[in-house]
Amino acid sequence: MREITYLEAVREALSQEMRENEDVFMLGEDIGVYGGAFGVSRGMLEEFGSERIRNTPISEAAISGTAVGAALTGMRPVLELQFSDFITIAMDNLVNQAAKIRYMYGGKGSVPMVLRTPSGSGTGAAAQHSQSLEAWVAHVPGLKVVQPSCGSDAKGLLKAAIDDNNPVVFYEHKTLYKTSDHVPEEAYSIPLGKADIKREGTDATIVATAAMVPKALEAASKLAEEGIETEVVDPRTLVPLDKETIVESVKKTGRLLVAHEAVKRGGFGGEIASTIAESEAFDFLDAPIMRLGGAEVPIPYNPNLEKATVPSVEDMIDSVKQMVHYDTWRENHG
Amino acid sequence: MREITYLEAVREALSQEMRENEDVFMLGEDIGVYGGAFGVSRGMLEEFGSERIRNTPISEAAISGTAVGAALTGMRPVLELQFSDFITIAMDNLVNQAAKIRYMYGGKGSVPMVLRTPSGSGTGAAAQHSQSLEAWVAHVPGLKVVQPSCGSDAKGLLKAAIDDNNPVVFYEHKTLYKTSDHVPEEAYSIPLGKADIKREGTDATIVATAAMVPKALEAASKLAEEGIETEVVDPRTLVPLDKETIVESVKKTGRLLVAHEAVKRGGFGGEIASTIAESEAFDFLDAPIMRLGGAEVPIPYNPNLEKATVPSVEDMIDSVKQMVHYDTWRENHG
Amino acid sequence: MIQIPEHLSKERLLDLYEQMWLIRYFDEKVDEFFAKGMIHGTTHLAVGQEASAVGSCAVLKEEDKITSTHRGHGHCIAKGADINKMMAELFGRETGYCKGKGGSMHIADLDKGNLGANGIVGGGFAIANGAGLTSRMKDLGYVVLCFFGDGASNEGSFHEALNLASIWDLPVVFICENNQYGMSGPVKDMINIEHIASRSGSYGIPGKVVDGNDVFDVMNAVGEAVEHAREGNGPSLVECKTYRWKGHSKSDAKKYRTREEEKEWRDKDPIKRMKEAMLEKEIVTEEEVEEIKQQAKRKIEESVEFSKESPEPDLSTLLTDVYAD
Amino acid sequence: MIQIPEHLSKERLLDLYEQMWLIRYFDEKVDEFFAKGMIHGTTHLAVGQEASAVGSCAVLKEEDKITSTHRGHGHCIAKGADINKMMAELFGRETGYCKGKGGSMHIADLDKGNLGANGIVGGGFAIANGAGLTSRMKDLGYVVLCFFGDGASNEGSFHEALNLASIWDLPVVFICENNQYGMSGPVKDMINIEHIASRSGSYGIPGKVVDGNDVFDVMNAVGEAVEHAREGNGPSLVECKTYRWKGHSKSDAKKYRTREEEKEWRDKDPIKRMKEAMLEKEIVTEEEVEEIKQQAKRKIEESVEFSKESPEPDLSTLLTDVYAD
Ligand SMILES: Cc1ncc(C[n+]2csc(CCOP(=O)(O)OP(=O)(O)O)c2C)c(N)n1
Ligand SMILES: Cc1ncc(C[n+]2csc(CCOP(=O)(O)OP(=O)(O)O)c2C)c(N)n1
Ligand SMILES: [Mg+2]
Ligand SMILES: [Mg+2]
Repeated sequence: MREITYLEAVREALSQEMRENEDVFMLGEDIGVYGGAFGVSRGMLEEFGSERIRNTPISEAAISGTAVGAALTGMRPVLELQFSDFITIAMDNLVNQAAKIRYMYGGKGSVPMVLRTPSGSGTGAAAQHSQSLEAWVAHVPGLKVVQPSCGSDAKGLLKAAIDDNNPVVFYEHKTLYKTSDHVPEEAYSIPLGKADIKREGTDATIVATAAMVPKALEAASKLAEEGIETEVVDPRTLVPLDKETIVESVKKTGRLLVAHEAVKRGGFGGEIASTIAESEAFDFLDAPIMRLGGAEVPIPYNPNLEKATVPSVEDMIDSVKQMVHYDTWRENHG
Repeated sequence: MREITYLEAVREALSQEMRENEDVFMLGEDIGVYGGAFGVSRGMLEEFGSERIRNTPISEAAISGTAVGAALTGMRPVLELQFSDFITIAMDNLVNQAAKIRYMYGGKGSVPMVLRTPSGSGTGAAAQHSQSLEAWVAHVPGLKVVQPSCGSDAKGLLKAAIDDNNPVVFYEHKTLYKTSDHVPEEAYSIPLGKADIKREGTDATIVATAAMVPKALEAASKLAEEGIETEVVDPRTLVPLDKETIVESVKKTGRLLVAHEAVKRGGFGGEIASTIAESEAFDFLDAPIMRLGGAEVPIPYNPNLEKATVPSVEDMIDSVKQMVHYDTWRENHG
Repeated sequence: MIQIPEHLSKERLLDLYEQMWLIRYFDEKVDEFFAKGMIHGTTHLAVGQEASAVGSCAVLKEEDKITSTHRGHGHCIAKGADINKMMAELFGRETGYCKGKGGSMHIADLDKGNLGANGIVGGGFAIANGAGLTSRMKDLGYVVLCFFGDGASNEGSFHEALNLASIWDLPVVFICENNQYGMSGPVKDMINIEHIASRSGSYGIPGKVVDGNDVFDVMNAVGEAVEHAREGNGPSLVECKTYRWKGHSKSDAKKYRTREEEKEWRDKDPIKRMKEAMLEKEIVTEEEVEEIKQQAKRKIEESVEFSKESPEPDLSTLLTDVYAD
Repeated sequence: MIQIPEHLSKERLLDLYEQMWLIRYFDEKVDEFFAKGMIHGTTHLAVGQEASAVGSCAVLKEEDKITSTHRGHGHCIAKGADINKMMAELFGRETGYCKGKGGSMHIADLDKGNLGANGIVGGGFAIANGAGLTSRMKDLGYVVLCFFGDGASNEGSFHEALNLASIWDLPVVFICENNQYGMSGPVKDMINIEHIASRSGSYGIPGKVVDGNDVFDVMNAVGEAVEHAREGNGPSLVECKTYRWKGHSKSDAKKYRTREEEKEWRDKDPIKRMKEAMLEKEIVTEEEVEEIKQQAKRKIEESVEFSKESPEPDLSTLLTDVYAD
């Protein structure tokens, strides 16, 4: 099967949906002739025209609210925010309007919109352009939250997100845009709420999201060299969360490491760890659940500092080893 | 000692600080002659005048940013947002500006501002006026987060918040405003980052925040009637979090229930539960850590439905009993 | 004396007149129940502001849409809502518009084109744009009225939405109900220009000031703006100068304004003015208008009966309606 | 031909002229390093826009303040920054303004009254208000210049802040550097009126359009606005029409504009125009201006040396500076 980049996969999903469904359109800053800040929509203006690839003013409150209103009245808008950090300005429309309308209205109306936005650090864009704020939206009933870790997932999940009748926040990780994998050409859908086991293993489970998935896979192969078989589970969507797959994995391995790039304090890792600890998997745990997350700092500019804010492959290896050798470790440290 | 209400305690702290320190001033919608949406600043315009009790237009983005700019240049603004749900509109100034300025500027400048805002459900104000969104801000490095559960704490914590050189989000729970307790008349400070053990116990620990604290105390006294001694710990501040006090409590009791009103999914309870699970307290646990949080719904209007979204005293009692009888419980359910 | 447009039939006039009374009685009833503690939460009453809601919606077709505000009962009634379902919603009953989940600030009537009240000041601006965009993209020909207050015009969402509507020529009419105050903030302290309508100048769109207590003046101005929009010429801004008679919400000592000012505005009662104009022109008799008034009153009372008899929502509904299938 | 104000001494003129060259060379150097991959992240260059920064800051006193934007190197230099520390920051070095933690979009120089660049479009409006409020409340007498782009004028923060500044009479001058485009969005498609300065009408404050490539025109207009503010008369809006020569940020094919348009604007080079005016009036000689230019170039080159020699920040600094004591 052909390989294309994550960025191309996103564009392909968008284009196929737009060909398929007249109600789907895109709006966002510089998505027209510029092709979007990261180039995702490059060429789409030419194919779909300026009515469906709507270049907007720099007005995140207006464009997010316009998406809500359009969705409520029968369209399927796909909104691009140039950096996920700017969700701060769209927050009211997302949280107080989009997420709540159906419930507030007693089950009438729906808001089938997708907010696509690049997140994460690693490009030197510093504190206001590098955050991973998915925990905020995952905390809000009424929203769904997607974080694809590879192009083939991104393509199928984006179709599912656009076809979904609820507001979906779709995070594209900046550093993944250029990664490639095998992506089927035809349109396909990956259901929201279905985790993927990216690698099977028996000794420990790493639940990793977005850019942490390739790192977890690297950690797993290094650990395998030392005879430790790590299972890597990618939830793919935080909401809905595929608890079952994670529980089953932990029941098998007895050890759980949760790794995300977002700041550890208050990150969604706490939710995953606690959910599993509250589940039937608790009795299968051979070591405490561990979490890796971003350092408790705004993302710094200097590349070395920037890199140090995010969990590394080595951090993952160390954590897994610590869990695997928990009893010995406890004797030495306890 | 005299008893005053939580609301009066907040007002007293504000007034005392404003008398003490010329740089402290308040801004917000309708805080002048109206006295604020909940009446906190009633009478303060008369004492301090309209330059220091600044009534603003309905412009949450402007007033939050103005607070940031004033703080950065030497004032100590105290901003009131009428409902904590409107933080959605102030989010950019809080998160992308206030929280990050010092770090982005390499340790220069500081933003000593307090954002006071009423949160929580229980007043029939429905979906857009009843949320508990403290998990969002607790996830953001650079912010501090306070949630007082009684007037005497509110007074001391507010002084500490205003004296702090960092941006502090100070949540006042609407349903606590009318509660009373013994509040010293003179000004005093309760350090941010110091939990309070509201009741001692040996069999289980409940970590409860804001309006969950009185409920936890009620649950504890009912449990005591059945011979179960519950320790109730109120962290008072989520950031900084007094991990030590919680760890010590759990080491003593062996059981931990975390209860907050905020939606359980992605709430700060996951952070607290995971932090304790990762700590030395893990080995002392006699039962899995449990969490109680708000239902995964926007807050409904109908009073019965509204009530049902929030953990109840009975829920707490049930959870503690389940933990205390974990082994038996597991046999029956497992 | 206010001017009655020629083209309005007696029947239509009485219909509008009844709407005004329905709004007034509805909100006075709600006021009473709040005072008695019979409904909980909070509410914002439009007593005194009936003409801007009725006059604006009077020029709409059934398929046209509106976005409303926290002070939304009037808009809702004027757009043809079922009064029983409205009242039942305030009582938090299962038969209410939102099955008791929304309350006063979240009543919507999508079938009638009411896209909903909104508890967020300024929350409706961009939603109205979105609905207008749908109309344009699907060529549905409908127009959207976006109601908002003087206070809301200081929200950033106002600015962003009017700019966007202008450059995209969206069929949206922005209707400012300038009742002189936000919650307590006097518009004259909060805005440094005389007319909010002048803000249209920032977006290159028409702006017009009307006597918001003259239902026909409102109809004329909004009617023109709606035609302008329907013909594809884009948005307009219409400012209706009016006044709320009651406090901002259920608890308000109204310290920010004088009793004289209140009286001046009460003298400009939009219902009385409409009645007098109709009587003066001898279109209707005293008896006819009195009958309409009584009929409105009865409808409100019936809605109260309906609400009281309606069941509370079952607790099992708590978790439903969060996500659409 | 542009007009040189009488009151400016030769020394002052040459100082301003040097600032213009410093900005141009600084940003051209940065451009080069980005192209070579020697600095990471992103950057926004002000080449072609030097006059609005220099002309605006030229009328300030030392204690006056500015808020800047993502395209902030020019403002920073014009407000008296240390070039070495600026360049070192772009290199991410410990000696940089932010110890390498901020980068291009977050350089601030609080000692010199530069309250900081800002990566959030429209992020500076309200911060400027806050600084202006401090000036008023503490009676410090300083004025704040708030720089922003044409694109930023469509953010809600623009509207809210200008309204607030107006009703509170804050000593803030809002300076729009209208370089005709946001990232790619042409101002003529994004705003339905000719001059952004006209938006002042929504707030009852003065609004003025100037030739942003004429450093003296900028000085005159901003000078007036600053005096207006300093005398307690509140804010103004000044729009400088200008153009950025480079792409929006490091990667930009500039497909949204024509090469002819670019050339037209290059012909209005603000540096060349200033030079020609000074030569014409025989205030300076060709040699003198050439010497200033070379001097600016040398300073930039020195800053590069300084930066290259500066150490990277220690990893131990990662966790410091989050909270103030
Ligand atoms: C974003 C937001 N800010 C503040 C409030 C609180 N609030 C509710 S109504 C109101 C006053 C609104 O004034 P205006 O827009 O003039 O409408 P009016 O109430 O006069 O009809 C305020 C401040 C809110 N609901 N939403
Ligand atoms: C809130 C926000 N939205 C979008 C962006 C992305 N962005 C950075 S600069 C820019 C264009 C800004 O245009 P303008 O205000 O005219 O300034 P210019 O770049 O032309 O100097 C955009 C869209 C941002 N940084 N912040
Ligand atoms: Mg009003
Ligand atoms: Mg621009």
